[in-house]
Amino acid sequence: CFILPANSIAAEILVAVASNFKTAMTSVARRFELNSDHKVTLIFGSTGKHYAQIKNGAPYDLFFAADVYRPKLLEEQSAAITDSRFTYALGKIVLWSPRKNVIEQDAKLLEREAFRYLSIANPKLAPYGRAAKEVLLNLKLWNGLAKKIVRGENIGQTFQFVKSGNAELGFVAYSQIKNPKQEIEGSYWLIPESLYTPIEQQAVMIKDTTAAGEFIKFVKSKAALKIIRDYGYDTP
Amino acid sequence: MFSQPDLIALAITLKLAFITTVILLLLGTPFAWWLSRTRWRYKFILEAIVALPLVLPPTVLGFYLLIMLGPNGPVGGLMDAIGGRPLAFTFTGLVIGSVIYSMPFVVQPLQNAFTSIGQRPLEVAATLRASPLDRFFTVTIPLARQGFLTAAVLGFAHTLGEFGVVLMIGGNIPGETQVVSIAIYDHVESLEYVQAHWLSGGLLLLSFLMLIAVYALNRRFRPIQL
Amino acid sequence: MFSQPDLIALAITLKLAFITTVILLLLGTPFAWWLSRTRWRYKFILEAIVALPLVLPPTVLGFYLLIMLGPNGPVGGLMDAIGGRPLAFTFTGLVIGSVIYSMPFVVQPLQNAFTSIGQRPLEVAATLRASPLDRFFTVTIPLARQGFLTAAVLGFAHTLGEFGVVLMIGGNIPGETQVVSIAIYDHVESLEYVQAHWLSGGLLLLSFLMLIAVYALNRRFRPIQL
Amino acid sequence: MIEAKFKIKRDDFSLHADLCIPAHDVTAIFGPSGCGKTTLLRSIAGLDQHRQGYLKFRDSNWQDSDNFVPPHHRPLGYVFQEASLFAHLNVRDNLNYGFKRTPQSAQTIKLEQAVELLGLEHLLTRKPTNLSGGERQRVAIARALAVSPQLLLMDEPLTALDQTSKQEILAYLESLHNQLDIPIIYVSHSADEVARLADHLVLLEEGRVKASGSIGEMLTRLDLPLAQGNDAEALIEATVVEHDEEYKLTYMEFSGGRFTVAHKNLSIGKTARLRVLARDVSITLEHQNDTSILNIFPAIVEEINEDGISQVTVKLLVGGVPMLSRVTRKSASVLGLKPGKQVYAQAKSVALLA
Amino acid sequence: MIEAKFKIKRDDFSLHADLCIPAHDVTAIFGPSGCGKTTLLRSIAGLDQHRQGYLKFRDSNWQDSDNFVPPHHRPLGYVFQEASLFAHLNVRDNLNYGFKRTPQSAQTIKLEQAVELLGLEHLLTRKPTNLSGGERQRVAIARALAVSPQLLLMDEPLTALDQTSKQEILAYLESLHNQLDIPIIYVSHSADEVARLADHLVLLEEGRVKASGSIGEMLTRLDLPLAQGNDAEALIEATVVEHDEEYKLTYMEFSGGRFTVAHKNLSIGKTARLRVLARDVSITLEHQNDTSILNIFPAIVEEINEDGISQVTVKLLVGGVPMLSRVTRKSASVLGLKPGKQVYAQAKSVALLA
Ligand SMILES: Nc1ncnc2c1ncn2[C@@H]1O[C@H](COP(=O)(O)OP(=O)(O)OP(=O)(O)O)[C@@H](O)[C@H]1O
Ligand SMILES: Nc1ncnc2c1ncn2[C@@H]1O[C@H](COP(=O)(O)OP(=O)(O)OP(=O)(O)O)[C@@H](O)[C@H]1O
Ligand SMILES: [Mg+2]
Ligand SMILES: [Mg+2]
Repeated sequence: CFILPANSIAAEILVAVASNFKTAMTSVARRFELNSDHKVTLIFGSTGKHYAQIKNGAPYDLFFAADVYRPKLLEEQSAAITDSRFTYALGKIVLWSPRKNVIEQDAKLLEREAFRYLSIANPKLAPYGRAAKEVLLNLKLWNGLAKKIVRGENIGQTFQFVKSGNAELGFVAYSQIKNPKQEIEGSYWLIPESLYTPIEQQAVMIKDTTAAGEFIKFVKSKAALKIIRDYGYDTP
Repeated sequence: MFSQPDLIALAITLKLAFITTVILLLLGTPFAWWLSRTRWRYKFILEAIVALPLVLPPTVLGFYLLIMLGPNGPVGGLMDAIGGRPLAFTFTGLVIGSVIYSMPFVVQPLQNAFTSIGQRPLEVAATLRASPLDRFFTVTIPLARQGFLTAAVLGFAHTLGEFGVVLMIGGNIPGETQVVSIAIYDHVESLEYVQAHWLSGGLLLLSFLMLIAVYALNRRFRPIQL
Repeated sequence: MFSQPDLIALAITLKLAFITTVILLLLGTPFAWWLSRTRWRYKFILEAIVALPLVLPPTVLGFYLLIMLGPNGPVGGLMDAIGGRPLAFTFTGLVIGSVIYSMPFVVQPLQNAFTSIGQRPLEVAATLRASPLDRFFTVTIPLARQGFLTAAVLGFAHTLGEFGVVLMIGGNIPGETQVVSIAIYDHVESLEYVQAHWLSGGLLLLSFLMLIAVYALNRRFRPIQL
Repeated sequence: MIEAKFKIKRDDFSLHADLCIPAHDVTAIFGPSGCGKTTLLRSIAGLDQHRQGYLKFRDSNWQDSDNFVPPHHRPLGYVFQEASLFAHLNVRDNLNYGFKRTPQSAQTIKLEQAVELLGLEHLLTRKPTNLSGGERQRVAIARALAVSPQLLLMDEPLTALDQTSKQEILAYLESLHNQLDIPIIYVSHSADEVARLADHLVLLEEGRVKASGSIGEMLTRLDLPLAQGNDAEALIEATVVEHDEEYKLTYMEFSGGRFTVAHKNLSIGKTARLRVLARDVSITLEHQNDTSILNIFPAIVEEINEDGISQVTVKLLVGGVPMLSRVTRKSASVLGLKPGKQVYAQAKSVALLA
Repeated sequence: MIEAKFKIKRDDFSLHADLCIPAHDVTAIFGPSGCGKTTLLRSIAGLDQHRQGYLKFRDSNWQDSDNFVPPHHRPLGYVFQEASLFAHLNVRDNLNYGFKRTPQSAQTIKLEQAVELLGLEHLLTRKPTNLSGGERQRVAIARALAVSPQLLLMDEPLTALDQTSKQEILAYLESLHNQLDIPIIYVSHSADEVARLADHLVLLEEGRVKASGSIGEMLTRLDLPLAQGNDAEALIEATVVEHDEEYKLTYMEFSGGRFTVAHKNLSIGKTARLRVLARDVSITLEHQNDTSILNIFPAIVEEINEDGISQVTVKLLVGGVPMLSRVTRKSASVLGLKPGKQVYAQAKSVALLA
């Protein structure tokens, strides 16, 4: 490092990030580090676990959750910096199969029930699961498909069920199949946003440090938002 | 206190642990016996392999099992070929996963117990007209009782708490593959701490009572001194 | 092939497994010895308690440990009071968690091995001037070799693959508490399957080689026949 | 006949046994520690399998190059050198283990009788760890008998027992042998036991059969170690001719004369074995009177073996039957003993083995 | 003195031992199987701790109500009834185990010598499982000796050995005892071994001391089982007076006369023990000549015990020294034996125990 900006000394920040946002965040952080002397250490995990850890003294500076609920809870419990909460990405779900020409651009396939298993994330734990459930409820398929639904604990596992072929199709995150460097594998239906409430992913500041503040500023920047969108998210 | 799904999960868990333990003992016993008696030069390779499933994180092991069991994996392909139902997301699949994962806890204590019996009691039994199988049941097993107890307790308890593998290949289907460990995990993840505490406490208490019963029963037969 | 963080995680893992195994053997040996010799009526209660950590899913166990070790928990509070650093999210915390979780795999094989030695060799050693401690090191330990091997292998391997507890109380901090099992898990979760395969394969190969070495070494000392 | 050929190689020991022993006799295996007695017994029982061997028991082939009857199909009973009781079973269950596995039709030995004669009644519910050494050994004997074996292998079965028990058990074994025609192969270091029980004797030395033959012959062969040393003895077959009820004596005749022995309840005309220890036999030139010695026979010196520095063993022929006498070299010289000389043999004590 | 008082209760056995035995002697413990011999030895070694007891060895208190010296601080050597070798160590390391733990200053017994005399040189690198029964037993003896004990406890240590080895080992033990003044407490069922080795004898029966005393006295007490039966014997102390180099004989005198025995290399004037078996002693009314029997003494009948149906045990006094003779009831009657009668005792064979 040659010249340090007058207002900041090189620091390390620990950022807890929801697992589903791993690739995007890795890219964002790497870009941030290029333009700064700060070092960003990313800690991936489930949002529920991160919440419990933060409540019990985990040394994280920032928390990028998979939903709104947990950051809000932390804020209410004064475990996070008040008013630091913001939405950093909006998740989109797709109905996906790794095989080509399986998924049509409507719900017919689901209605025909021509599959053994449909994989979704656990609606109770994962916002993507909640969204998938909403979609099925709106399509009036939830009860009919109850016996065919297998649930991953998180969206990553849901994806693996489908990817390994054990479930023929599943509701996964658009970000999981979309990668700026690769073409999308198999066939998918990007679920219309009318069928579910958007999956708002929020971040909150746990410790108010200069470096953390700079990182948040960067995440809100155009460059970062572009990266996030490249990985299949909407941005606010 | 306990919700209906929690109770169902508990029942499935007990069933899973019980069946897994039985299968583990059935498979592990002959294997451990063989390991304890063979003079094969390279048996140490097998001994090493037995311990390997332990080394991978359960979820990762589950991940590989999932791939294996899937239609493109070797096991799944086989099942397909013989017209069977795929195993992922079924109770049978859970049993297979648990068996693989808990195998070392059963094989190793049994192997030790068998080794420490030595040849003599079996030789005596042979001169008393007992066939090899007869000897095994009437001499080896009783003399290896402590080893069986350890094997069964470790196997059972480990399956109760088993989580990663089950999570991966079970699909968390209530009434079929949702076990209590996942239920507790779900409660913790979704911040339903009270339910998590109750369920954990219940599971601990139940296990504790079962273990107490097993060990107290074992105590009634005095340990065999040499 | 292997990224820098992966290699660091591997190093941490080996360090953790090694330290944990050593501590487990140090703590487990006297405890198992005591269990194998005591005539205390209620020892079966302790035997049951030893197996209990197994029953809870690791993440849940980790969750409770987290609460205990956290600044609001009893242990954390204590550490605070005596001016120590809190243990959660530190390597020391990981060691504590792993030790608790893997304890049964060490205590039970050792207890069995100690029991099956019997009194006689120790009595003989006593008449040959060996003090109790001397007897323990020169008679009990060598005769229980097989039990120590099993205990060490199960303890070590289980710590390598341990995941839930470590994830919970370690906080997955690279370079400090990110172990290889979590690294693999992360790769799988973020669909970096190639890295996951490499890391899993590497871990398996490394473990396999270590186990092979251990068992082959063990083979050189012929098993003790009775 | 029991025919056995075994070749067994170990690091610093090899057994080359080539044996042919009568199938209805008690055969004693005799030899120094480490000479291969246990190894031989184990091979006969089929416990050491992968070995070059040939074994035929009466009409059944138990082992040859392409046939191996596993131990549990050989109708034998084995008393191991160490008691080796099942640690997980109490005494009763130890005894019952083999008993239960013997078809009722093959049960020739009564378990209750064995238990009684071996004095085990009060031990039946004990665990083996709570037994004394001798008690364990007796349980092991009863357990081997409980399978009603057609061949009994016993590896030093009476070492931990006192004289009285030993005598009782030997008598019991003898009666079993006689009544049920069970051959016994008996390893022992005790000349007493061997003389008492054995008809046939096999002498092992460093894994080889040094000599094998009927006990009478073997005991008086001056070239074998048995006839040397202080325990040399002769066994003489004699016939019961009369009982003296007043003094409780029994008179027995053999070709060399008439023995007077302690009374035994044997019917007239029956033959039995008398044991005459060499050191109990003195030699006189004249027939002596007024002596407490009752057994005095004219004899001819056959051979003199100068096996000790101060003592010699004299082989006498009494009516053609060999008898040994161990006297000091001085006496031999004073009395002018030499082969062919006519003397009187005085047997101080004679044991009737029946 | 070794004073021992133990009260031990088990389900169906109790030991009430109250003993006082000379601290420089070899004491034999004699008694039927299950009478508590092993239990007594274990208590002396301190292996069964929580028991009511009192134990004093020479000047040191090993156990009383508030003091318990743990086994590893008692300077004793223990040969267990079963060899109990360390399975994880080869023979050499078994032997060295205690040896290494004995301070050099306390080493009175040479390990190499023990190894040689017990014939263990070629076994040193073997594991115990690869030894024969007798080999194991010899290793156990050597191992106990290797700690140079001040008290040696031996529980039937020679049962698995052949006569020759037995004699050699007994001679070795005797020399150790004599040279190093090591008291030995020796459990055995063998009258031979006891007579050979023991100075003092303790008779146990069902956990109680039935009698205890010097061996000479105990052996000839007609009220004890030892003087009954076929193994009755007397031990007589006599002094070497002359050697006959030509016939290799040694002459030994005692108050009753002069014994002729096989030559032993003992200096003139030394006393040693002679063993005279009751069944080897015949009685005559006249002094006889022309007999191979050299040891003939005038004697007085002291007591007659009609302990057998056909035989009686006669206690003779030869110059005031007791000697036993076992003759048939018929002979006793024909010769008119009764207390006070003058007779001649002919000892057919006499063993010099030295
Ligand atoms: N651990 C035990 N528990 C209960 N009773 C025992 C135990 N060990 C021995 N006994 C009993 O105590 C009595 C004495 O045993 P001990 O071993 O002292 O006999 P022993 O005189 O050495 O006999 P042996 O000559 O057969 O070895 C026996 O009746 C035996 O059955
Ligand atoms: N498992 C073994 N491995 C190698 N050598 C052995 C083994 N068992 C015995 N030996 C050796 O083989 C020889 C014969 O042993 P065996 O047990 O047959 O002797 P034994 O005649 O029964 O002696 P003892 O009277 O002492 O019991 C001995 O020299 C012994 O050291
Ligand atoms: Mg033997
Ligand atoms: Mg005993």
